[in-house]
Amino acid sequence: MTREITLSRAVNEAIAEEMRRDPSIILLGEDVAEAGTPFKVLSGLVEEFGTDRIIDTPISEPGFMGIAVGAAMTGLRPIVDLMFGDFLYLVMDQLCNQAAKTHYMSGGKLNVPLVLRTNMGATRRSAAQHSQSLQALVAHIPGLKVAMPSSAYEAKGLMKTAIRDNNPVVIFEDKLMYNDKAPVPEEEYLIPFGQAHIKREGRDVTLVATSSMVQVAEAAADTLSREGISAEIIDPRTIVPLDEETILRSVRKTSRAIVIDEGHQSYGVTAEIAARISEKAFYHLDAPVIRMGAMDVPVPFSPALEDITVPNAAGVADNARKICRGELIHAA
Amino acid sequence: MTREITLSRAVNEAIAEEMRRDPSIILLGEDVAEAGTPFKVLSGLVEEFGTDRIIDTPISEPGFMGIAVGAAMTGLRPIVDLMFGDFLYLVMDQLCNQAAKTHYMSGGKLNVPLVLRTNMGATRRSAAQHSQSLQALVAHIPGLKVAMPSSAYEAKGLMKTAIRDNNPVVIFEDKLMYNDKAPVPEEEYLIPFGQAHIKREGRDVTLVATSSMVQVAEAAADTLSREGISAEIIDPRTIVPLDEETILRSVRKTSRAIVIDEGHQSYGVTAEIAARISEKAFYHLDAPVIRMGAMDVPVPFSPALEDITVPNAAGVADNARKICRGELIHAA
Amino acid sequence: MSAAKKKKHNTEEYLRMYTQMVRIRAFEDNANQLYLSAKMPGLTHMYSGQEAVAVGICEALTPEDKITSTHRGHGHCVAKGAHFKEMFCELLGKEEGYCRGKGGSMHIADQANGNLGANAIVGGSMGIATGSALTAKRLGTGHVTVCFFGDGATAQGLWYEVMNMAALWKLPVIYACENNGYSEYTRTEEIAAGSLTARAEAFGIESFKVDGQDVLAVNKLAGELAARCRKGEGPFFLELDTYRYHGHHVGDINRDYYRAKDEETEWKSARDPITNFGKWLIDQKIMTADELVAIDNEIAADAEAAVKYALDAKYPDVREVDMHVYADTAA
Amino acid sequence: MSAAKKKKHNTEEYLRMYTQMVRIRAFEDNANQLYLSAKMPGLTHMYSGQEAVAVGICEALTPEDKITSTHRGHGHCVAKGAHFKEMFCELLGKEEGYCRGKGGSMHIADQANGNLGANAIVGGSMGIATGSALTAKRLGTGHVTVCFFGDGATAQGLWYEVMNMAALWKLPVIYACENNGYSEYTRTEEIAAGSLTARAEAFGIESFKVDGQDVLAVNKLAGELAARCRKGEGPFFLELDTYRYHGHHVGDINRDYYRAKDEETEWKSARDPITNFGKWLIDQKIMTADELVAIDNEIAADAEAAVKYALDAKYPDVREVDMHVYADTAA
Ligand SMILES: Cc1ncc(C[n+]2csc(CCOP(=O)(O)OP(=O)(O)O)c2C)c(N)n1
Ligand SMILES: Cc1ncc(C[n+]2csc(CCOP(=O)(O)OP(=O)(O)O)c2C)c(N)n1
Ligand SMILES: [Mg+2]
Ligand SMILES: [Mg+2]
Repeated sequence: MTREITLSRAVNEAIAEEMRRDPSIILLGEDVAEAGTPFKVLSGLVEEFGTDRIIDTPISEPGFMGIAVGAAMTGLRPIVDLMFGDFLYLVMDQLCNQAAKTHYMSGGKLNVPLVLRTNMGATRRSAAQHSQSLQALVAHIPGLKVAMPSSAYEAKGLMKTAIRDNNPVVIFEDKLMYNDKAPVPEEEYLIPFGQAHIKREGRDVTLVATSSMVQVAEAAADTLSREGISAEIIDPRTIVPLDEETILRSVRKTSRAIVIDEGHQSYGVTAEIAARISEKAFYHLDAPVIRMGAMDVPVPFSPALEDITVPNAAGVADNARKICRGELIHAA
Repeated sequence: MTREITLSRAVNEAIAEEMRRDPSIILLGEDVAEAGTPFKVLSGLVEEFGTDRIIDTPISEPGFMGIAVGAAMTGLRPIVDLMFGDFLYLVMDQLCNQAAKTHYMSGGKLNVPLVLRTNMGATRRSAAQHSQSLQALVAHIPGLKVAMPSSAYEAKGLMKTAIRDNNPVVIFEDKLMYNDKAPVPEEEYLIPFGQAHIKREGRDVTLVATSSMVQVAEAAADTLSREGISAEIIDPRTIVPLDEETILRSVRKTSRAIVIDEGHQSYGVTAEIAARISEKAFYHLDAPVIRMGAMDVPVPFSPALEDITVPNAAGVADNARKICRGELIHAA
Repeated sequence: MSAAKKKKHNTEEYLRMYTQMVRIRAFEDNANQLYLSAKMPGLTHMYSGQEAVAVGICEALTPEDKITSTHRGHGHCVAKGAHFKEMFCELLGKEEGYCRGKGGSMHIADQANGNLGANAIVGGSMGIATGSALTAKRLGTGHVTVCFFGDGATAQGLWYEVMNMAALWKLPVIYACENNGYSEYTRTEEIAAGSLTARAEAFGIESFKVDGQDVLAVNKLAGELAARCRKGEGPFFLELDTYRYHGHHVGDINRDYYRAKDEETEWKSARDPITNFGKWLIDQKIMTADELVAIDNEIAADAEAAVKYALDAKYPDVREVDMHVYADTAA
Repeated sequence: MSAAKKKKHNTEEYLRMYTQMVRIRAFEDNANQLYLSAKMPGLTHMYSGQEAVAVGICEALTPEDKITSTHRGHGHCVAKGAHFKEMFCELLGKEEGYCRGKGGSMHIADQANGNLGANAIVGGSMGIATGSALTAKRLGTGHVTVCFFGDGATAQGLWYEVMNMAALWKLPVIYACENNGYSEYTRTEEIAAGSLTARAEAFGIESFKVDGQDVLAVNKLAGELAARCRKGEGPFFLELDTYRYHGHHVGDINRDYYRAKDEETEWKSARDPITNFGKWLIDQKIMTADELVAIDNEIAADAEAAVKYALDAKYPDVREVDMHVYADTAA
């Protein structure tokens, strides 16, 4: 049987393995060295690779993001550690105006092989500036790839692929999943980008879910299966590139789809995936595609409010039941 | 007959009228005073309102955006002039972590009444960092409102409403439309947010188009009408709040929809609108909703390439013909 | 003012400063306890040890003057005049909190007393404070704005942008850097090249370094600078040497790997702002030891009562979740 | 080195500097002409007047040393070794351009000669340059990176962030501020408080002010600093006083409202870097006036030929539009 390790450990292993393999990889961010990040994900790396390669930075997100872009253009392969996904706003210029466009603007002559690892996820009582899930923002920008691991297994395999990719890649880890364990092989493996994972096969409804929403979908699927509804769960794993084919194949089979993502619903990830399904599996759909994103509100601090802002298993099961029973969700 | 003025003039008038009405309004940005902005949109304002209210800033987008947030929280009503929409990335933290969330995080006690006026639009040979249409990014963030005027008439009416709104509002002007004229009444008027405009009535297909894409849709509709296809054009005018009802009413009538926006297609504005139509007018649709955004590529400089990255009238007409004829656009 | 009156006046001021410092300490001790006993959601950053900074400065301000605060913001909030009850309610996510529970520790604001809010983005409030000063100048209110931030925040580019504009436009803003020697788990020397005061001076901003554990020194300087701001002589920069007693946040318990126990003991025993000011008050015969203990006890009781109240208070109704996303606009 | 050899050596260097400055001027004159005759798409920012900065610095660098450039980047590009043909092709959006026409004037890059690219975000390349220096340090290449930017760009917070890190990590980077007195239509005094050199010095960065119209002075200083960078003594800051002859961009023709004609005339007649250096070469008997004219003419002919070539060259195939969004990754 494969050993089980935490998502945190999986990320750590992926980075350590790649850094052993390729001396041009460096990692930089706040409190990444001795402290190993506040989430302790990187503990031990500085002991092995030293402070020349595991680099503590001042609290200068735009600055060290820019430095990473320049380092990537000239021969290093930097991993940028952005402590909270909410700080993405601070690095957007360097990420989207510089990193994402350099290869194209140079006519293919300059490369920017860098990884921006950051996190997402609410319900940690961290309030509006430490709880956002901003994957939609970067997914919109051509030139960036975007990975959203849903377990320790994906976290390791996607991180290794990201590090070897010659493009800027943004990886969102769910900060509530760092201690979640999953089977992770001892042997090396990589997970190719643009290949969705059929997490569970099913007949009646397709649940397309990203990151921790895969767990939510699984819990819903368990409930549904007890009621005789068979849900198929698709984890895109990367939203750019998006494995449209696997999603469409599933929906053509089940004729029903629910798309679940923890970013805000409006103008978010669920919109893109739902729109593609509605367009390209139009004649196979028995019911409208249902979108379940986070509520369009800043994340509230109060525990009484925060939990209801994100999709949960009961809500997914409920929606699945409704479309499977042919109930009109909206007076459409 | 109403006089015709340029979009540029309309914006200028709106700001001047509001500044005369309300002394708490200030405007700040780069080269806004004597120079009246590089696009000359604000010419004359500093002569009337002085440098205390029309304020030239250093090239410090995050800084003056932050200053505007603080000024708005304490009694002024700032208009921030962001010279190019591409610089939005630089102000995202102050706009999205601060301005957008302050009212909510303070439990409704602090307000941030500010307007961020900026622009969008490619085909000006300005290359990848001066041509982006980034409305989708801000539309995703709860707490912001987003307006996209499609003519001088809208530009004036929406700007006045934005200035009076007690929330942060982002207005995207199409920089290629500054010299386009439209009839604009001499009398004061405001255009309420969240009220789409039925630009043209039609039977066969609904074209939902934002900003300059309304012109594209009109050109397409002209062509189509000569072929006996009657297109209805809906201009949402604000994408947050979005007037879903008017759009759905139209689609329920025509049974077909094309959504056109100049932002990148993937994870963009067309996704949200198409997803909502597909979900909420599902049983009325005769064909999949077609999305036409800009290509998912950084905007190329070369004239030979740039023009083909954005939706055009021929393309819209083509797609409209196809769905009206019942051709399957995708092997769906 | 007669000498007697002046003495009376000063005594009142001293008492307020002492009281406010003790109130901050009491608030934090209770907040820490709430966390350790798992009664507080999330986590929070303790201000204990830095009391003389917030109190010395805020006592030099009027209620209409503004401050912006940080992730380590309880001290600023108390010092600017907030009440325990609404603060604890906020920390516990209750409806009666200053922000109806929506903000929590990192976003607590008290608009009525001029506190524009804590901020969970390091440096995030530097623009806001400067903008608040722009309002004061434009409307001629005579209000001063103090922007509190940590040594770590000086690494944020935003600061240099707004200092430049504040200097160009002569805005009534005081940038107050609480240099507690650390940002998270990193020593200031490791992340700050050169000199902080020189950075502000390079923009033509008059700068000062002061012992942040000495409430009287802080208060005196802050008073002078606030007055000069009101005369249009701002902006100013203030670097205050201080120390945080707890970890970076309440959960940062084992910190030997980045900070020596001895160093902590040294600051706590030799440089505690409350102990030292208390001693001074006794030395100067302004207060007796017993009087101070009475104050301490009363505040402790107040804090305890507020905690109890907050624990029992109700959460906001779930229907509040999508209220306050947008402010109403008069038609 | 014998005196004769040294003289010869210097003569070659002088000649290269003269030639490179004239090449920049010729390039810009042609680019301006292309714009005025509506043959160039978009708009562009002329470097004319600032030639001694780019040439003085780049002649102190090796081809492996790196530079980052700005929206006003043709001068840097030529100075770092680029060819007219590929440059004009790029400005005209042709396939044979340095960036296959995808970048244009504001994004022209010439990786082979160490030019990491122009940048249309003011200050946008400050991080890139610093990162390039990090690469040099980490890989021990001994390369220096020069970060060119304008006076206006000093208002971007990014600069302070990367200066701090460059200083902490002792990176081999030279920040070269071309102070041409204006950012767009605004005088530098109106947007820059205090002193630029003091701003860098506050981070412990050694700073220099130099006459940017004097190619020899610039070259000498740049040579010394590059050598010191290679020895691990970087970073450095350089403020170069200079002037742009044209408007902010080619379309900025009527500029009386922000800049006096007299001022322009004064700089052009008294401080032109090419004229003055040419005079010096003649005075020193290094070159004759005729020899210089011959050089000028040859370069003019080269430029004209390159323009003609570029005008006739073909555009990229439309199928290129979605190429180069992503780089390939070896499996
Ligand atoms: C933009 C940003 N980057 C990083 C963080 C994470 N963080 C929170 S507090 C902190 C250290 C701040 O240090 P300092 O400014 O000295 O304040 P102190 O905690 O010492 O009071 C960091 C890095 C953050 N909240 N915001
Ligand atoms: C972030 C950003 N803000 C504004 C602009 C618009 N802009 C282009 S050049 C320029 C002035 C730059 O001045 P300076 O740095 O002195 O360079 P110069 O043009 O004088 O060479 C401005 C404001 C921009 N391109 N990028
Ligand atoms: Mg600190
Ligand atoms: Mg300049």
